[in-house]
Amino acid sequence: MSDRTSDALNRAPSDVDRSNLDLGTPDKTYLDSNELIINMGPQHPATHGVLRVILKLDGEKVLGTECVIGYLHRGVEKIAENRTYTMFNPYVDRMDYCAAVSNGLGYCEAVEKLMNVEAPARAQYIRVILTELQRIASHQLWLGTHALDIGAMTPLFYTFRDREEILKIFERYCGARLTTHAFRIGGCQYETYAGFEKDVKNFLAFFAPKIDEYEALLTTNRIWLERTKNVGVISGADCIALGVTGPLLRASGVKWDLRKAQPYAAYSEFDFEIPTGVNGDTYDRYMVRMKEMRQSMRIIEQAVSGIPEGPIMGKVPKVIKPPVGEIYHSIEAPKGELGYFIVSDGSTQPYRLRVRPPSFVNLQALDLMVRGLLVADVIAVIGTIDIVLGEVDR
Amino acid sequence: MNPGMSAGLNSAIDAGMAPVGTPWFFYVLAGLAVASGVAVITRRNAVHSALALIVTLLAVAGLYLMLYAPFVAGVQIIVYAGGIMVLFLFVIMLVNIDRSSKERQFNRIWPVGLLAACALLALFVSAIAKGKALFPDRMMTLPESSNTQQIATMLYGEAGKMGQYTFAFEIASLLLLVAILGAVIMTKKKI
Amino acid sequence: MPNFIMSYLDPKVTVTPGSAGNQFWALMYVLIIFAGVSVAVICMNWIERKALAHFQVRLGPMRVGPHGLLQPIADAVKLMIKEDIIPAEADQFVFWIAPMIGLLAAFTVYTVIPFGPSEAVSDMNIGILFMLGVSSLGVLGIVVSGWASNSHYPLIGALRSSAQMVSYEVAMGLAVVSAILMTSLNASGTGTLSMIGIVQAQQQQGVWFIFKFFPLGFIAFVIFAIAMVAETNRAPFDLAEAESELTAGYHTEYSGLRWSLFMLAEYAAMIAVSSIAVTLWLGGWMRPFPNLLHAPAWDFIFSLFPGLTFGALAAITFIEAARMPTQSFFKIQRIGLAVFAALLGFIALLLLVIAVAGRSADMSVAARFREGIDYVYWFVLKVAGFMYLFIWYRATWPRYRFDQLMKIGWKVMLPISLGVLVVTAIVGVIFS
Amino acid sequence: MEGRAGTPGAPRTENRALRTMVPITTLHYLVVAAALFVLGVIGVLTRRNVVIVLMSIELILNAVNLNLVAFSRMWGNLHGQVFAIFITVDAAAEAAVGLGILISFFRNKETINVDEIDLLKW
Repeated sequence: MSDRTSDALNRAPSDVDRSNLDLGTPDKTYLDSNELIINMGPQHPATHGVLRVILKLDGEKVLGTECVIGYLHRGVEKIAENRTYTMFNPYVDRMDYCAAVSNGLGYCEAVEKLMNVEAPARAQYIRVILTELQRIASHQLWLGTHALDIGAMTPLFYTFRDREEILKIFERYCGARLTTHAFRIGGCQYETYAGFEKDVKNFLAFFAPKIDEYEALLTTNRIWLERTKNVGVISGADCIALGVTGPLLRASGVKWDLRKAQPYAAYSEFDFEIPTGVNGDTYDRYMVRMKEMRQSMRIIEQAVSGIPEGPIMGKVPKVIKPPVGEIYHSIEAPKGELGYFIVSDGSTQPYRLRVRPPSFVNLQALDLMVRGLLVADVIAVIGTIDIVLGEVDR
Repeated sequence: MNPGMSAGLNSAIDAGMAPVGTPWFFYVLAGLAVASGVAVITRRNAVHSALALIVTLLAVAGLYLMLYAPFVAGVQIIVYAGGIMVLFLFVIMLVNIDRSSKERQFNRIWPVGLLAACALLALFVSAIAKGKALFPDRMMTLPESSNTQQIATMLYGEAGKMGQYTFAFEIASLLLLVAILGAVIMTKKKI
Repeated sequence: MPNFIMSYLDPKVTVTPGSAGNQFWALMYVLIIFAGVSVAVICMNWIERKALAHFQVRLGPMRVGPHGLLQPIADAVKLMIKEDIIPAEADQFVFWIAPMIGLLAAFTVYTVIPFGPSEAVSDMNIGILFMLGVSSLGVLGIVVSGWASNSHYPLIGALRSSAQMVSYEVAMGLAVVSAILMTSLNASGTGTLSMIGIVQAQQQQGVWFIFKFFPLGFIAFVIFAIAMVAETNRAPFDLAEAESELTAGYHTEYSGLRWSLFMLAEYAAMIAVSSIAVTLWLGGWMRPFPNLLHAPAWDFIFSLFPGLTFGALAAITFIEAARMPTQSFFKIQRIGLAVFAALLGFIALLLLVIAVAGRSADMSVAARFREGIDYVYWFVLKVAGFMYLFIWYRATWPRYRFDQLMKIGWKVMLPISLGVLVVTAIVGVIFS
Repeated sequence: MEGRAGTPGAPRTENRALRTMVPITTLHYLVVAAALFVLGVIGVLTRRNVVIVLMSIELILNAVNLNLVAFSRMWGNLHGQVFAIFITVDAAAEAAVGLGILISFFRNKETINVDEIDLLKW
């Protein structure tokens, strides 16, 4: 409790000192200030993990927020400095555990760029297919938990049932569902299993009507509109100023997607659009992510039908010793721009490895978006920023 | 008393009032009302006295039913117990003044207050004792089933003719409007 | 048999036990209704979990008894065994009395609800007024429970849900007034507050009030339907126990049997409020098209419905019993389900026999019995429809924010219900 | 214990128990109303907590209501009951305004004791 209100409360009123009350002016501070500072988290059902938000409230309205993070800090970047490049690969999956495949892709491509090695075409196609599948899975997880926070229980079960299909494909391909460690520096470790293309095609056919189910349930739902329209509005300029990327940026009208702006892997060979929103509120972010899922399905379709033959591993020495130098390479992860800055001193272990996680940067926008809203909206906004604490704290 | 089944019964009971149900209902309700009335003014904690007041209100509503006034009993339950008491409990909780229950509850001059109240009670008792003869013992019949309709005709009049209390009823609604505005203006921080 | 038992049984008496001054049968009706509502709450508990599950592509309770049929009983026993924690320096007495007030308010409404022209505990001539009054007492239970738990969040949760209930009570009251207005559009020009009177008015006017002056009755009904969902803190308005905001609202600190009292009160209030909606707008115990198709043949056909419904239920249960896996450990469950199916089949048979026996026009006991069953059946069928709506809302709707909820309560529902009231009055004067 | 109402017209000889108990007359209700009134007055005069004072005033108004309805029953017309409804309306208005004053006062002075309210202007 702020000191002023707390000591006023526990002093017995009969001996309220009247000194500051010269009879003329009533003590204004009592009249309008009943600011309340409450703590949301770190164990709060709606903060997607161990985020602690300190809210300064005036009654129900939020005056300001302050995010306290670090509860999940494991020092991944320091560990990287005494691991060889290949040994560090699995660590990358543990950062954004909802989109492990994208993390792996980002890391492998950064190291390949450092060693200016090119993954073969077939490996690049496999990488695109798996990354886009991971994007759909991550958006599904976002939709389920976001809708649950706002009160709609049913989408959670629909999205998790469909996400199961994607995880089955991952499991058949690389043995793991969540922390997949699917890629290696220079290409892919495993050749695609026998029914890979058929499974992916079956998934596309299975998922097309399902996404219409989500839309039918929420897009025209009166209460969903009421809870998301004009909530947590952020303008394009503010996004750019704060470095916000991904669906948040695109929902505010800025058409910036690394898959088109700085094409990596085989993205330049597929045609797909970049959905953007107009007024950057929670509803636009919801629509942008739903459209992104549809675009990902288009990419997967083109990639699966056009997958070339050939080796899946480039010419990479057994022991990876990239030349001295530094590199910054970023990809479009489901939450935004995921960047790797690697400084190599020629040894087998990176001198410094810095990760630019999208959730960490996007979380800065929380305070700007939430100011003036109500407590119930803070939960909706945290849901729409789609943060994963593993990536925020590293 | 069931007017439907035996309308003639009323005339059979000449002396005294035939209250609804048996007479001991009256003693139970009256005792309950007075007991919880005492609890209202003696409890230290504001919420306890609010609950006691609710019990009093419901007991008095029961007495109204015995006095063939079902509509007034219904209004009492809705307006008093359902409305005003919720208001009281809201204020007690919003302003969380239970902290003040630790101080002295009665002001220093409570004996004087008590004395004045006893004088008043003596006055009442003497008035009732002397005036016992004034009250006629015959009770006119009051059909319970059409009570609401009759009150309605008195309030709103019927078939074009203005009722006796229609004008007063409009002023009462005006009074409520003034009260609402007053309460809102006083409690809102920033108008 | 002593006089006061038999005096009410002969068919000539067509008045509810309360107004017939027959305390014994009034007590009997109270017990029947209390048992009926408790069974309904148990079934509602099971149906809600299963229906919600099937909405959400999952199976719901399957483990306790065949298809989870014993799950409500298991819950009840669990809640009884669970430790009943009272928070430190909470106000013992007030903490104990709060669920009682809620339960009292939820159940006293049933004395007024008419399951049939004479199947109600008592026919008060201020029926609706009594109902509105007692349902407003339910708010007190919630406010006091929030305060007694002596901790921050339940207090805010209690204040919020009581503010919500108080504001939607206003809209509900006005919607009820427009329905009562319709009862007065008969020759004598005076309506009635008594619930049985209202249904009889619908019978005389030959139209359910939901269809009277078509858009008006329907709008008033919709307002009541929305207000009643808000009144019982359910589905889109269940802000008090919004997990994502205030842990569990006013009953956070309650546990064990005391908490189950709150749940019982909530379900009882749901059933009570929907039966009031049925009485006021959907013609209470009247079977569909009573005036249109009132030939004895139609009566007979409609009187077969109870038997057929129970027969269908028995058939479904029997098929499920047959389809259950045949391993040894499922044997008990199969037998249990088969016995349950047999029980339902027996009830169906009994109802059919009564329907057939009661066909004779004279006022024999069977005919009176059949009429009673028909009234209760149609009433309960309509209330069950509302119950399913409650579950459907819970599965599909997200939750309103508190200020939106209050905005709708005061700025949308109140003006519309006032408007409907005025227009109904004008139309009523013009037409009658 | 039903008996009485169910036997139309027959002289009530067999309910011996009821005959001895004095039938309830208006005086009984006046006594109860007087008791409630006095309790309300005691509450107003002796309690320091403003909310309890307001509740005592509600008690007083209830006592008045009871009297009115009792007289309405005695004279057999409904004027008393209509007036009781007017008093209930007034009680609601008075409670709303009273509590409004209490809240705005509590927000200024953090106290709701009747003795502390001794400034004409806060």
